[in-house]
Parts: sequence; structure tokens; C-alpha cells
Amino acid sequence: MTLISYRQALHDTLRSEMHRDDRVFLIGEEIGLFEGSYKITAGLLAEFGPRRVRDTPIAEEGFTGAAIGAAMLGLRPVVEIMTINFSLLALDQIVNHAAKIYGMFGGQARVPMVIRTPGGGGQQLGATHSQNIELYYAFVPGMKVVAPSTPADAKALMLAAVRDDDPVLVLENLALYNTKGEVPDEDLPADIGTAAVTREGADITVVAYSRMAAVALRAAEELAATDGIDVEVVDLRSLRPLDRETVIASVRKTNCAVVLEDDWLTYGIGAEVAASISDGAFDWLDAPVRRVAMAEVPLPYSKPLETAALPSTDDAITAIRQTLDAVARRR
Amino acid sequence: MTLISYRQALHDTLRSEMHRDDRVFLIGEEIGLFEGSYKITAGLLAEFGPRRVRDTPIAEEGFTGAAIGAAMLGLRPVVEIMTINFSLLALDQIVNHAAKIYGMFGGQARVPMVIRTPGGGGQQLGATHSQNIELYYAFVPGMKVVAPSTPADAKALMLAAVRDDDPVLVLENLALYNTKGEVPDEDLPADIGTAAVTREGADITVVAYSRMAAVALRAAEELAATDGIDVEVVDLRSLRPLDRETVIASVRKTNCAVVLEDDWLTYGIGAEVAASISDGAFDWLDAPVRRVAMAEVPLPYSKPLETAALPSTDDAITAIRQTLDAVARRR
Amino acid sequence: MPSPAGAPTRGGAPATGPDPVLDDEPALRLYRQMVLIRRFEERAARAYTEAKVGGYCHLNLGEEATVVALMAALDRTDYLFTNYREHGYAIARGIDPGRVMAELYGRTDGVSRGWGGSMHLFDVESRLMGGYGIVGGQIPLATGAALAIDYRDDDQVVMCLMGDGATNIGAFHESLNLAALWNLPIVYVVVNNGRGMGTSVEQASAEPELFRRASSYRMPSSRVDGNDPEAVYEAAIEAIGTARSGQPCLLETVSGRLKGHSVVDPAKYRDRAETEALMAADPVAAFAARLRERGVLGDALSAEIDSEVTTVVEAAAAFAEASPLPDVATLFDHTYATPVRNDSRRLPGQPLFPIGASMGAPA
Amino acid sequence: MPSPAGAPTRGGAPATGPDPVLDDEPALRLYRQMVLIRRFEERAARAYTEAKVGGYCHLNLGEEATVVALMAALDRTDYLFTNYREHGYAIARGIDPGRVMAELYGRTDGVSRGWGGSMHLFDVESRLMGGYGIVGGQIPLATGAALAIDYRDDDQVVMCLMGDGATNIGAFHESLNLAALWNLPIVYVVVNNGRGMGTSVEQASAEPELFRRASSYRMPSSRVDGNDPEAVYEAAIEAIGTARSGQPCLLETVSGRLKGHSVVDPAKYRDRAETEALMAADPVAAFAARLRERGVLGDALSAEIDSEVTTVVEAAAAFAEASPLPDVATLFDHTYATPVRNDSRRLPGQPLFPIGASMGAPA
Ligand SMILES: Cc1ncc(C[n+]2csc(CCOP(=O)(O)OP(=O)(O)O)c2C)c(N)n1
Ligand SMILES: Cc1ncc(C[n+]2csc(CCOP(=O)(O)OP(=O)(O)O)c2C)c(N)n1
Ligand SMILES: [Mg+2]
Ligand SMILES: [Mg+2]
Repeated sequence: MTLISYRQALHDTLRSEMHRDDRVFLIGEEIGLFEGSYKITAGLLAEFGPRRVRDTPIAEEGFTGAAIGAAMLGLRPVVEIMTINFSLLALDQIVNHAAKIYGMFGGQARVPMVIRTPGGGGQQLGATHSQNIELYYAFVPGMKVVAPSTPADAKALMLAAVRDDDPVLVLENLALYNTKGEVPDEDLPADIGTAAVTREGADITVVAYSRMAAVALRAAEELAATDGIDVEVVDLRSLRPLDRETVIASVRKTNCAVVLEDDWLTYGIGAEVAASISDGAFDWLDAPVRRVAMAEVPLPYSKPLETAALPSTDDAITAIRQTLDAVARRR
Repeated sequence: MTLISYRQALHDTLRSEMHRDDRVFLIGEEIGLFEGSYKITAGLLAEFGPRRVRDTPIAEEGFTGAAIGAAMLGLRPVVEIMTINFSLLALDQIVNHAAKIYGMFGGQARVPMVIRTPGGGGQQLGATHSQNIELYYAFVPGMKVVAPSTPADAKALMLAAVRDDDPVLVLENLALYNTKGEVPDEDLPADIGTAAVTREGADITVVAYSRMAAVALRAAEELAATDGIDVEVVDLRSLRPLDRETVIASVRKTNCAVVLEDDWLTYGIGAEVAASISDGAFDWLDAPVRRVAMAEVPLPYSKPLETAALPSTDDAITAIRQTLDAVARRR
Repeated sequence: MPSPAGAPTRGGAPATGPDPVLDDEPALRLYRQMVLIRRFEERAARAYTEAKVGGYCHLNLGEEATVVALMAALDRTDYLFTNYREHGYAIARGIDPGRVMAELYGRTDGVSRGWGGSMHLFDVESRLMGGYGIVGGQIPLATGAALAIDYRDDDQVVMCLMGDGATNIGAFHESLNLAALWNLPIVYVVVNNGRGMGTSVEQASAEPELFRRASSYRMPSSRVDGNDPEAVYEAAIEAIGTARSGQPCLLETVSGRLKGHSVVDPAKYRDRAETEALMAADPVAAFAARLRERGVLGDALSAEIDSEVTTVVEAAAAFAEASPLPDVATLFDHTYATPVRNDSRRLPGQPLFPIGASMGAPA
Repeated sequence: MPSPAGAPTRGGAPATGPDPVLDDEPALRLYRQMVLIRRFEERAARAYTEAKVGGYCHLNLGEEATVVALMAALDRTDYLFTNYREHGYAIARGIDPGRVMAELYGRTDGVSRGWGGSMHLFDVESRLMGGYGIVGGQIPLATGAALAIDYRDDDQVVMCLMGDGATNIGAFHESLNLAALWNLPIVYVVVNNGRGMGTSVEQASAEPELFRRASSYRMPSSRVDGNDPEAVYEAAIEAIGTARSGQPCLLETVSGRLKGHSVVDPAKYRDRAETEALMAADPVAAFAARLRERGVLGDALSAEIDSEVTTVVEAAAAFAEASPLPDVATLFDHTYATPVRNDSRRLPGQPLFPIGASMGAPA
């Protein structure tokens, strides 16, 4: 175990996978000479050279599509899309090509590739640069989508993604890059499609992923200290496939749930989670599943507006308390 | 009232709006000389000339973006995107521009435009040409998304869309174009953001939109005849904003619900509907909200596979019956 | 016509001149393939009207010279990416016409096991890396395949086909720039059949001499008469050689589309004169006439080819007809290559949770 | 350099020659604006390091000559679309620097009421139709604005600015093709500052003489020294005239970026020689030297301009500082222009349904 940042975990994993397998290469804007907009790939151009670390022009559709084509011939590209917002420009290549090629041709061509891209608001980047649109990928059969919330998962899920023979989108998060945590020294790829109970608790289940999974833990600790509430936290880790079983097992134990997400509420990731819980734990639920999510506006630049629009630890705490109140009223 | 097809209703409405307002013009691929891939715009080039009916090259991003820019200067473009699948190529212009411009600049620039586009599988068009990805637009604050299921609504919602000062996506459906229905002769724009109870019933609520709203009515009639079940059907009509009130009022009356949708189940439109019902009608629900949706695969070409993957009237009937069984077991 | 390294025609004169480019035997081989594709497409159209084929169905009628010549120039080990108008390429690439027809019929013996249909033919062995239905969608993919070849220091090339209409989409521009920047072994071929659906090249492309667009990437390019298989062959050999040396290039072939955009399009937007001109330029008839002129093709041989081809095409249809439809149980077989926990295998009528599962006694 | 109708330089000789293009007064006006933008940007950078400005902040340092000359050539009634590196354009377009700075500070008196920030300046009155943060995103929009002008038979033009890096994205290609096909009144200006973030033009564009890419659309184009305000002015006047006559065109201005891509970028990817060359070509210093040579600018006037500009910039910062932050109650004010039923106005901590609403007695 070593204590490193989420950024470092991503960097080290990419580096060691490149050493392990010559078919793995990195491609994206500003990942080489500039060392990456968020410095995940710092030093890798110098170490591996331009064949393995390929800087591209500003052409998301072109270079993402090129990575797909390279994967069809057996390479294992890891694409960096600078932020998930720009992935909209490559969406046709990802959704209509990467995700379809294996099925559409009857299982003849594999697309073993990774798309790494950070989401996240809160940096005052404005409406077009602060979106959480992982939904666009999580919705699509043929894609796999993982969302690490800790340095350890950044490593484990990235390992799994690079070694998987399908297109995997690895959702990173701007606000998580500097967070630190213990990371195992061995290479233990995660099981894509499985959630994790990151905190056991008896009173209420909080389901979250990516940045909000960290928020969930903070809220849990705070509530344990202030209210003596024992929160169980489920970190989804994988958005497609979605591990409903783990979520529902938890809710069948706690009898209530709050879902935290960083995207817009209506049709957001949390809608599926809430719907699934309401279905699979119908007879166990003692209160409606509450969702905490972004306000439904194009995110404004100005700080007070941005802050108001984004879900916080306090919002999570409010929702948890109110849900437990609702439970108490019904019992 | 006149009995016309859904196609005819769209055509007539576009035509009369073009007569009413010189700022309204049509733009898209093959809408003029070719008269539209699905012939919605047949005859309009001859009637209005190339200034008002503009054929474009194959450049979804370019011409959709151009329509947005024209709208910013006060024109009222109606864009045809040949099928919703190709809209992925214009997604950046729609999501990052059309939907953001009003908010991002603090309310200074309006984008009064319509994007018309059909979704729908069942025509053996294969994985990339059969998608229902209205979710991508319904998810986005700043967009409005409507989905007519009848010729009357095709007219009323199109009228509202053309006259609205925001970007409105009008979701059409390949399988609905030839369906017929009574259409009022007067111009009565619909209220965007409102659902409709298209069949009153006491036993169960079925929520649907677009093609599945027609399927819902068929299933209701069949069940009335065979099982004496009295189904209430709610047609969402508007996906953003979503009229939760009407849906929940119905479920509070019937105490159970089935959601029908033509897209993939996980994270599909129905997830939000089910989550909202489970929340807003929590104490009224006598069984979990059941969803009927597409199988989660890239849609295969071959007929038996395609048919198996798409939700049918029979699937709706099964789900309704099983939900009522579940209610009975709990009562 | 600037063709620095594209596909200059022999001695500067058009290849349609009297000098044969090909010897008799290869010329006849091409001719036979052209006739085969012509008959195959006619048969496919018939099957479509008989509702044996579904979806969209786009034919190579009028493009046979281009199709067979390009495929003759491409090595077995080279890769091909194309659009949805690709039956002819699959056949000329050596795939059994029965397997192509079976795919159109949506059968398990189809090249894509019935999952793809007419627009999505794929075959690992012949390195047909897919027909694609999104206009321009194949261009970045093909570019990436060339990147993989370059990455491995291999010496195959990629041929990436597209229509004239596809040159107006962003992916074309982005891809050519990448290929040129990175010196990738790829030949982009613009099969200019005069229209994208109903839209003419002049209506769609501000520079209608499409090969000139390569200059935005300092990429050599040239244009050739797509109705002349020998000219196309020569130009393709040249272009492929250029690409194999690490210099991407673009070749435009100019031919016609004899029928509508797809089987169901009556092509009403064409006037009689245009239709007649197209018929007059029919590449199959023209090549037959040339071979007759050269004394390579006579009545007997012509009849023999016709009957042989007819037999092949009828056998293909019979094979397709006899091939089984996929079993519904296979619906979830091709969502993922690497198996994964919790992927959905639910049919539309099935509940998300097994019925009764939530009926246990609450804790 | 093929510039059929783009922006030929005077008499075929470079405009940087001894002949003044501009009279003294307009030349001084431009110079004053250049200094104003220089100081404004330096002040903005300071405010950023003081955390008064958030998000990304991209400066026009090194592009002042291009900025002021383009804006001088554009009529009041013409439209401007640009990218996120646009403070200078806003100021040169006549917007009060205080309102620009207030936007950077996220205040209600900002040009976009604090909703946009540095990357998203917008002003109806001066027809600044937005800075846009998605590279290339403004190009289709600007093209559509030109379409609207053409549709109405009006005689304004649109100027669409973009960086060198933006010429590699699909939207560039699609848009230029549309503009050329439809003869739209638009000037595309490629502000070539040598790099897109850290990537050089040569690394990103297979045809690094970017103006040549217009030829793919038969669109006239030219290139001009972006460090020379008089040359840019002349070229822009010519280009705008061409566009106003219904012929879209492209103008490339070549200058440098004195600092990093954004305020936080230390630009380590540059070597010393490059940095020194950039400093040596500083357009503000160069224009000052030229005006001194011409006898138009002396020490006194120079000092006067400096102090005047400093006053303006400090006033702008003070105005920004004093302007109120938006009230959270306004968060839902700009989602829709046409009010609509059932739109969401829920803050993250609020429940979807009013608390207790689902607590009524079940029917
Ligand atoms: C992105 C996209 N837009 C639109 C379509 C609909 N469409 C299918 S084929 C076609 C015309 C293509 O023309 P061209 O590239 O010349 O190829 P051809 O059909 O002539 O072989 C169009 C517009 C599509 N499939 N994909
Ligand atoms: C589509 C997209 N991809 C990537 C980015 C990230 N990005 C912001 S600015 C920039 C470089 C743009 O360079 P250029 O067009 O030359 O403009 P400059 O910044 O030099 O003015 C990049 C890659 C973006 N904003 N949008
Ligand atoms: Mg064509
Ligand atoms: Mg630049």
C-alpha cells in the first residue's frame, strides 16, 4: 500500500500498463508535450516517445475514431478526452461505432479501448465546460462505463479497463485528482460491473459514484458524529453494467435510501438507481428514495450561482436527515 | 376536424406556419428536391422556393449550428435531422450551443428553433439507424423536448414548438408517420410541458410517449375486452419539461403503474418516470412500477432478433397483468 | 489535374485510349466480376421487393467498373473500410456471394451472422472491415487502422471508400489531416457517383472537383474515370503504392448511379436526359464493347459468362433462402466481447427483478 | 500567395513598408487601444492570481495588433463571433472595460451578467455575439448568422474569429463549405498565434499555411502579418468588402502568444529562443516604434496614453469589484426564454416533491 493521489494512481497505472503491453498507447490532445491538461500523462512522452504517446490536433471525432479503428486491428488505445464536455464532438464515433462494432458485425471485431475523461463542475468553467454527461455513455449497450472515486479504484478500474476487450469509458473527476488514498502495490484489476459497500451502516443507504461517493462518506462521518446516524455507503463504481444487486441488498437492510449525483436530476444517473431501488426493494422501503442532484440550469460562471447549483455535503446531510424523518413518521 | 395522417399533420402545420411567418424556414438534408426522406416536406420547395426550403450537404453539425446562429439573429429555423441517430453528429451544437446560449450569456440571446427528427426501430435498419436517444436531449436544461403520438398532437406540439422562443426538439417516429387521426382545423398550439390522460381508467396507470403511447392505448383496449381491466393511459407528450403532476395524480388514483418506452431500459426515459412515481406516489403504490423497454443490445438487423428486442403490445399486456397480480397479492 | 503521386494515367494520356492496360485474362476476370455484381444487385433488388431483404438496400449498379478495379488492385492482406453501398466490394474481395446474400436475408450464414444486414457487411478473412451506415463514420476508423499498421511497422495499406456526399462531413476533414500529419498508409477513395441521395455534387460541395480537397492536407490526389476499369486499376495501383510508402493519398473515381439511392427510391429528381446519359455510360456495357473490340470477348464467351453468373447468383439466393434465421436465444451473444457481471439480458416483456423477488418478508 | 479577392497587400508589397496605411489620428487611436488591451489583460491576470477571477482565463497578449485592426475595420452594425480569447475584442468593439472586467469577476454588471465569465462575453448592442469555449463551436453559429443576413437581404457581414488550432476540427470544414455554397456574407479570420495550447501549427495542421485551406471551398483567402495593425486593417477592409458583396472569404493573421495558453499555463514547452523571438516581435512595442519613427508618437504622448489607460483599467477593476454578485434567487431566470410549465426550479438539497406531499392518506 502506498498513499498517493488519484492523479498519481492514474498516471502510474497507465505507465505500468504501457510497460506491460506494447499494444497499449495513449492518444489525445496535449497529452505529450504539454503533459496533459490535468497532468495525468506527465513525463510519459519523454519516457515512451511519440509512437506510444500521441499528441493530436483538436479533432475529437477524428482521433477518437482513429483509436477505435486501431483497436479493431488489435491495438489497445487509451484515449484522453480533455473533459467529458468535448466528448460530445466524438459521440457519433463512440456510440455509433465503438459501442456497435462488436454486435453489429455479429461478434467478429473487438474494440479493446479506453476513453479517459474527467467530468465535474465547481471550477467556474461555465455552462459548456462543467457538465456531467456520463449518462450519454452509461445508457448505451456495448459500452462499459466505470467511475472511480478513490485512488485505489482509479488504479483497479483503470487496470480492468485497459485489459478489457470492449470500449470502456473511465470517468474521472476534476475535483478528485488531488485527493489522496492508499493504493495497493500489486496489480489487481477490479471486476467491472460491481459496486462496493464503502462504509457499512444500519440506518440508511446512500448510493453515489465518482465525486459524490466521496461526498457520501464525508456526510456519513459527519452524521455519525453529530446525529449518531449510521449510514451505509454504496459506491456504484460501474455505471454500465449497473450492479443493482449490491444496492438493493443494502436497501433491504436499511429500508431507506438517498442517491447522490453530480448531474442534472431529471433523467440523470440517479433516476435509474432510484427506480431500481423502488422496484427491487419495494416491500422493504420505509420512505421514498430521495435524490440529491445538480439544479437544472446551464451552470452559471459566477461563484455564488455555481455553488448554489451544485450538490454539496450539506445537501446530502439534509436529504439523509429528512429521509430518516420520513421513515420515522411512517413507522 | 379532419382525418389525416401524422405525416400529413406535420406537413400541413409546417406549411401553414411558413405562410403565417416569413421568418420560419426549413433546413436539412434532402428536404427539398428529394422531398424529404420520409416526405414530410414534400411539395414545399416547389411552393416556397430554395430560400425557405434549404437543402444542405451532409453536415449535421454545420447546418444545425447554422440554424442556431440564424435563430440568434431572429429567424425561426425548423431543422430536419433525417433520423435521430444522425443527430449525434450535431450534439455539440445542440447541447453545448442551442441549449446553452440563452443562459450562458445571461439571457441576452434567444434561440427560437425547432429540430424535427424521427426515432424508432422495427424497420430492420440495424444498430446505428434504429436508436431512441431522445434522452440525450430530454436530459438537458435549456432544451425543450416534445413527442407527439397522434396526428392531433403532431399539429399542436409542432405549432407550439415553432412559436416558442427556445430550442425545441420535436421527436417524431418512423412507425407513426402513416397512422391516422382526427386533427382540429384551427391552430391550437399545445402547452409544452404538459402530459395528457388519453384514456381514463380506474385499475392501473400506463405511462408512455411517442409510439408507445399508441401501443398503450391498444393494450388498454385489448385488456378491456379480454380481462375487463380498466387502464388509464398517460401520454407524456413533453419529455422536458416533464409533467410529473399529471402522472402522479393518475397513479394516486389507480395505485399502480407500468411505464412503456421504446429506448433501452437502464437509464432510459422510463427510469425517471418510474423514479418520480415511486417518490411522488410512494404511499399510494400497491406494487413496484414496472417498465417495459427495449432489450439492451445494439439492435440486430435480422427480423426475429429485432422483433424480440423491441417492446410490443403483448409485452405491455404481460406487464400490466403481472403488475395487477402483484397488487392483488399485496392487498 | 495535379496528381503528384496519386494515379497519373499512362503516359499522360487517358487510359481509355487504345492501349490495353490489362492483359486479356485479367481483363476478362474483371469483366466477369462486373457482370456478377450487376446480376447480384439486380437479384438483391428483386429479393427486396419480395420482402426477403429488409431495412435499406443500396446497390452498386453503375459502379461496377470502380468496384472490381479497386478490389483487383488491393492485396489480400490489405484492409478495406467502406460505407453501406458495399455488396459489390464484398463479392469482388472474394467473399462467397451466398454469404453476402444470406446477410441481406438476415440469416446465420450471412457474413455478419444476420446482425448487420445490407449496410453492415464484415469479414475477417478478406479484411473487409465493415460497411458503415453513418455517412463518413468509416473515415476515422480506417485512419486508425492505418495508424495501427504504422504502429506495428507493418506494410499493409488501408483503403477507405466513401461517397461524394461524405466529403462534406467533418470526419472527412479531421481524418485526412491526421493521416497526412502522421504519414499513414491509407488510400481514401471518393466514389463519386454524382449524387448523395438526391443532391448533386455541385449542390453539396463548393469545390466539386472533390480530389482537390486533399490539398488542404498537402496530400497528393487525382481523379479518374470510374466507368473505366482499366483506368481505375492503374490509378489504384499507383495510389496504393504511394500509401504503402507511407504517404496517404486520395483518389476520386467518377461514375454514375444507375438507379435510385436505395432500392425504394424512384429517383424522380432526375430528368430523362440525365437518366439516358447514365444508361449510355453503363460501365458493364462499355467494358464489354471494349473487350469485343479487342477481340477478347465474343458472343459465345459472353453468353457463357452470363449463364455462369446467373447460376452463381441464383445459387446465392437459394443458399440465403435455406440458411436459418438466428435464434432469439442468441440475442445477448454479441453485446460484449469480454463477459461482464450484471449485464442486462432482459427481454422487453420481462421484469427487471424476477417476479416475486421483492415479495419476501421485509426485514 | 493566392489572394484573388481576400486581402491583397498594397501594390503587391508588404504593408509593413514605409508608406503609412493609416493617417495619424486613426493610427494613434489603434495604438491607444492596443495599450489599453495590453494593460487590461495584465490587470486581468493579476485579478486571476488574486482569485477575483475564476475558471479559465485566456489573454490576448501578443495579439493586440490583430485585435484592434480587425475591430476597426468592422462596421458597428456587423456581427462578431469569437472564441474564449476575447477580452480585447470586446473592448475594441467599444464595450466599457468595466463591464468586461465585471464579467470576469462574475458580477451582475458584467456583459453577460456574470453568467458567462471570461470565455463567454456577449453584448447585444455592440453585436458581439459571444465568445465560445468549445473550440470551433462558434463557426457554424457565425455561418448561420450570415445566413440570416442573406435571408433578409440585409447588408451587414459577420466576422468569425478562430484560432489556428480550430482549423482542424470538423465544424470548420462543414461551415466553410456551407458559406461558400450559399454565398454568405462572412469573413472567417484565423488568428494564428502559432499554437493551440502547447501544440504548434505544424504539429496540428498538415497544411500549416492555414489560409490555403479555403481553396477546398473555392473561397478566396489570404494571410497577413498579424503583428502589423495597418496591414491587418487593410486586409480586413478588403475581406469585409468581399464578404459584403456576397463572397465569403478567409483571412489568416499571423502573430504570437506572449504568455501561456491561459493564465495558469507556464508554457514550459517553449524554449528560450522562441520566447525571446516572441518578445522581440511584440506588436505593441513595434507599433509604438513605428509611430515614433513617423513622428506621431513622442515621449509625452506615450506617457499620457499609458497613464490614461492605466486609469481606465484601474477604474474597470474598481467597477468590477464594486458590482454586486448575482443573487442566488436568480438561478432559474435564464433557463428558458419562453416560460414553460413544469420546468424544474429545485435546488440540490430540495426534495423533488414537497416534503410531506406524499404523506397524505392513500386513497
Ligand atoms: C451522418 C449521416 N447523415 C445522413 C445520412 C443519410 N444518408 C444515407 S446515404 C446518404 C447520401 C450519401 O451520399 P454519398 O456519400 O455520395 O454516397 P452514395 O450513397 O452516393 O454512395 C445520406 C444523406 C446518414 N446515413 N448519415
Ligand atoms: C472541442 C474542444 N476541444 C478541446 C478544447 C480544449 N482547448 C481549449 S483552447 C484549446 C486550443 C485552441 O487553440 P487555437 O484554436 O489555436 O486558439 P488559441 O487558444 O491559440 O487562441 C484547446 C485544445 C476545447 N475547448 N474544445
Ligand atoms: Mg454519391
Ligand atoms: Mg492558437
